[in-house]
Amino acid sequence: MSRPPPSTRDQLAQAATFFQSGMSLALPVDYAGVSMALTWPLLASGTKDFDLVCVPTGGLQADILIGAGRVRSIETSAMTLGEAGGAPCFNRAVREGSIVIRDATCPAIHAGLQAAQRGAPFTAMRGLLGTDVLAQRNDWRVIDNPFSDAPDPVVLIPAIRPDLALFHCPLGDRQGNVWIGRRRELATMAYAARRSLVTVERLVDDLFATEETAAGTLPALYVDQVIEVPQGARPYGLWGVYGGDLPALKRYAAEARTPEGFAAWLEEAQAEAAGIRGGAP
Amino acid sequence: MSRPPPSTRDQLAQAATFFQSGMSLALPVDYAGVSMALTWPLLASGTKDFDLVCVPTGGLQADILIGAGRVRSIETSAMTLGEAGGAPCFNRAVREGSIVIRDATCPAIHAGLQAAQRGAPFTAMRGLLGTDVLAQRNDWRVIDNPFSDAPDPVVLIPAIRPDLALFHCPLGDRQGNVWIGRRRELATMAYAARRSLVTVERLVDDLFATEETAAGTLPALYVDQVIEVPQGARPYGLWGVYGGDLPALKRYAAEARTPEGFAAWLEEAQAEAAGIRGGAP
Amino acid sequence: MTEASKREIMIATIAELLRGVRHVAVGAASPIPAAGAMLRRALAEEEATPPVRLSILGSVAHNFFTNGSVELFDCAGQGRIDAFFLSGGQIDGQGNVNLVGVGDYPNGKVRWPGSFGSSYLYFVVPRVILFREEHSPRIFVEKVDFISAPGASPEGVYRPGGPSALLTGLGLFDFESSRPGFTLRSVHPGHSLEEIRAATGFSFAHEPQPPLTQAPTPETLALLRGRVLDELAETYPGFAAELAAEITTTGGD
Amino acid sequence: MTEASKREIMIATIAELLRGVRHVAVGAASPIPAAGAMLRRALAEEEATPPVRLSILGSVAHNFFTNGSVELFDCAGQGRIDAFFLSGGQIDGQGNVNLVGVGDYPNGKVRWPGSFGSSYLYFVVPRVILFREEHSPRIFVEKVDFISAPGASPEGVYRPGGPSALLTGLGLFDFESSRPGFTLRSVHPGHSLEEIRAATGFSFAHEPQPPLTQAPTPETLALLRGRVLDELAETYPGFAAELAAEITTTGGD
Repeated sequence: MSRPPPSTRDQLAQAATFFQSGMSLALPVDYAGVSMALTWPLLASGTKDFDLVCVPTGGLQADILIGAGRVRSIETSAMTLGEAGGAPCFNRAVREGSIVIRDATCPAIHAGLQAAQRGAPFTAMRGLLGTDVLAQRNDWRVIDNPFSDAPDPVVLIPAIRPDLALFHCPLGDRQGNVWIGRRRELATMAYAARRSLVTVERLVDDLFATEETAAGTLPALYVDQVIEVPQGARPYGLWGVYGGDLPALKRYAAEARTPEGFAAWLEEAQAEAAGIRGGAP
Repeated sequence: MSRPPPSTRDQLAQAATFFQSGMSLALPVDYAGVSMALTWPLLASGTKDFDLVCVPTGGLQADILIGAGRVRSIETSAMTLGEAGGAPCFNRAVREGSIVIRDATCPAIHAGLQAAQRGAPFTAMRGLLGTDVLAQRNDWRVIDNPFSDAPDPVVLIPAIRPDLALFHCPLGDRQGNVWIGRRRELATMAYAARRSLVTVERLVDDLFATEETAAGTLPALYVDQVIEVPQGARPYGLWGVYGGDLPALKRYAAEARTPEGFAAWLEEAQAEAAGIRGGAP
Repeated sequence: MTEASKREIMIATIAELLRGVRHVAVGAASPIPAAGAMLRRALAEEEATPPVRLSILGSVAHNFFTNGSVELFDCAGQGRIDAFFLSGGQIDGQGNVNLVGVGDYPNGKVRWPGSFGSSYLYFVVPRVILFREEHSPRIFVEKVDFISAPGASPEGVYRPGGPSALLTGLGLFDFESSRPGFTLRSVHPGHSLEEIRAATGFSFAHEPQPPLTQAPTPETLALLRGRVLDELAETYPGFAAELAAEITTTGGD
Repeated sequence: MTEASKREIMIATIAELLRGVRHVAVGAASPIPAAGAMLRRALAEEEATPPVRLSILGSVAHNFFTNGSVELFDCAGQGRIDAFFLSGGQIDGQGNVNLVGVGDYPNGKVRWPGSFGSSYLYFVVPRVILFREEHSPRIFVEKVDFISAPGASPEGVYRPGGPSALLTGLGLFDFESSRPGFTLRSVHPGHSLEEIRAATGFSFAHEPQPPLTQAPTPETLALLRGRVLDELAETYPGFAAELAAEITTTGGD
């Protein structure tokens, strides 16, 4: 990773004003724009007791936050490091009962965020009946479809309104617009969240300059701050831009298997992020 | 308008296989890609008893179909020719009671289509309580929000699943993908509808060639046929491509004020569309 | 500088009503509200208060929505739109708005386009400004024939939004949702309480001698005739030309 | 041509199970199902039957979704996905799938990633193929510890979809939702009913002498080793290389 210019480092430090203990944080799926770069200022801020909402599944970033003891609860459809295996800190925390887990299913998380996007208190979805996912969610409801003459149970999912959405995407512009391309779940996250903090690979002049780029743009209206951080998703990849660093993920998976190993990994990663050594965490 | 090449004409004629009496038809708002070009083969097919769904408001195309006696019912948030005034055939049909009108409000139509998009039987929305819009819709329901401790009435909107969506957009490609850009209601219409028939300004090779164009593309999966019809929205404009022809709309508004005037206008327009004379209807 | 025209007074009044908003949405066919919103945006810059975002619906150039026509409603539902304008074929003393028609629904004697998004936006946008230049008893009725959007809602109904004011060619009213009803706040120059009473089909509260609607300060008027007129000309060339002509010929009406 | 390997038989079996589908979705980490779907697509072309669309989730090159990760679920909800593959940490005799963990929820002794979209897709995709290469009593249990997705639903539950078959490294089962339960349809070459019985924690119906799983015809095998292997190499280079090595060295396992 090229060392970020001072302005980026300053901006990342400033981003700390967004972080508060007890916040709910929306984080994207591993291939769709995780802002790994924001992990370090988030940890550095000392804030904790986060309620994570993984959109719709979680990976390295969520696992680090759990390992660092910052997470109170997590709503997710899965936690995994993909080809690198299970999420070690998550698995440990679940076994130890040190976090509250709200198991969901992908479309339920999307549905909850979309309800928030529309300003609706809840929405309906098919499926889920007879699952232990539903049985364990006392914050979901089942009603009889009022449009059906025959009995027809339907699950209602309440709106999910995160306090802050964190993500990374390919482009931002001087007006604060960001280009998400086909990853429209990033827009849904931003619509649903009270605030959004976004890192981008690079800044361009104006994403509304053509209808082609406007079509994949999330307007500045939903973006509270944009920070240019090249390679900001590493060691994850960025969809359509660069691939992931599987060896780095495997190394994490191996080291974080114990609390001590995780602590050592984290110390090194934070040091690297702070620019004390070269290279990316 | 440049005379369409024979292949376009043949394709428009073939499009007739999509049309059946008693279908529900989803039509876009006037500035967002009305396929005026499909109006003529639709009329020529002799099909009727359409249930129109205007997304979310209707204009010239819906008014012509009503004037031609093809419409059984219309669900819409408004019917207007914009700066050219009210929709004359619609207004006449409402006064005469010859069509069923389902007055809605824009976000309710979007909500119904989005419920169909998600495969959900219904969805919730705020607003509407105490309106005559709600009072007149016996196909909508009000329930008490099951997530609230205090009484909290909420309106439920059933999924809207049109049989056929008709629209026009800037680009199509050889694989049947179409580029809708920012007009994402066109995607929602296509997702929600059983079939979609789309005209485009021009055909390009591959809309998935770059992530920039992919971002604004509706995949072929949702598009049953694409027909290249340059200027296919005329006399309407096409958002971001060309402006509308206000004098033509005003001429329609004036002539269609009487059934006889409408009949004369229609005959002329159909003759022009059939290529008997030059120029656009 | 010539005196403010009646339209300029309305535009400046709208800019005043929009004080403090962060995001205002305006319909494509609403040049006076758009001008008021542009003036508020310019004033916010002058006053170094938080910037004002303006979305003109249906405009390609002044529209930063990228999620189709649903985005306005979603955005309002998220609480991201502070102010919006609504007109009506009928508006009654309870703040109810009718955009559907006159007579028995559905086959009444007059049919208007329809409710558009009013049945939702009136509920969720905190500051809805009712605007109708024509002021007559045909429009301002005791009771609307069809409620597209109700002025007030009973307790228990989710209602973060609603009408805040009514601006016409004759005067400016406040809306009080607790009554619910209108109070005449001011009368535009050249008009009178009696004239407004005669032109209004509903009763409204008022002081015995309501003040005149405040004319813009010379600074505000200069901003309106300079920067705002230029901005306006991009989207509403016809209206901007009319406004410019008024200024140079009569300095008012 | 060398004989079909066990993996090739599984791939060909999947292609057979997918006969008639128009659109099949496959997870990014599922090379055998992806290969089966690619073979079905190639066969459909050869047989001049309607084209087969294949969506590989998470792939940039083989993914024609443009509405983010929600589109798969929306698409399935619309009835536009005919077949999908599901695996499980545990699968029981009623077709219930557990992707969450072993022991008492939530703090059991083994935690797997989670249910992903299974709690929805299992309900709405008409032909869900359960696929797990490893076949052991640890996986195929009498009763799952956690139901991520139920094999069958009571009457009145909206359920256009569900499991249609279970394919493992030992054999192929049909699922009957009316019972609900599995019937062994065939045993893969080199394995036996007794072996499958011993490796399966639930009881299942079967003929006294279940047939062997059909090996692909030479034409199908040629297609798999030619065009399909090339296509596979683009998305799953490691797996394609393994498969190619099997073919050239042993012609089977």
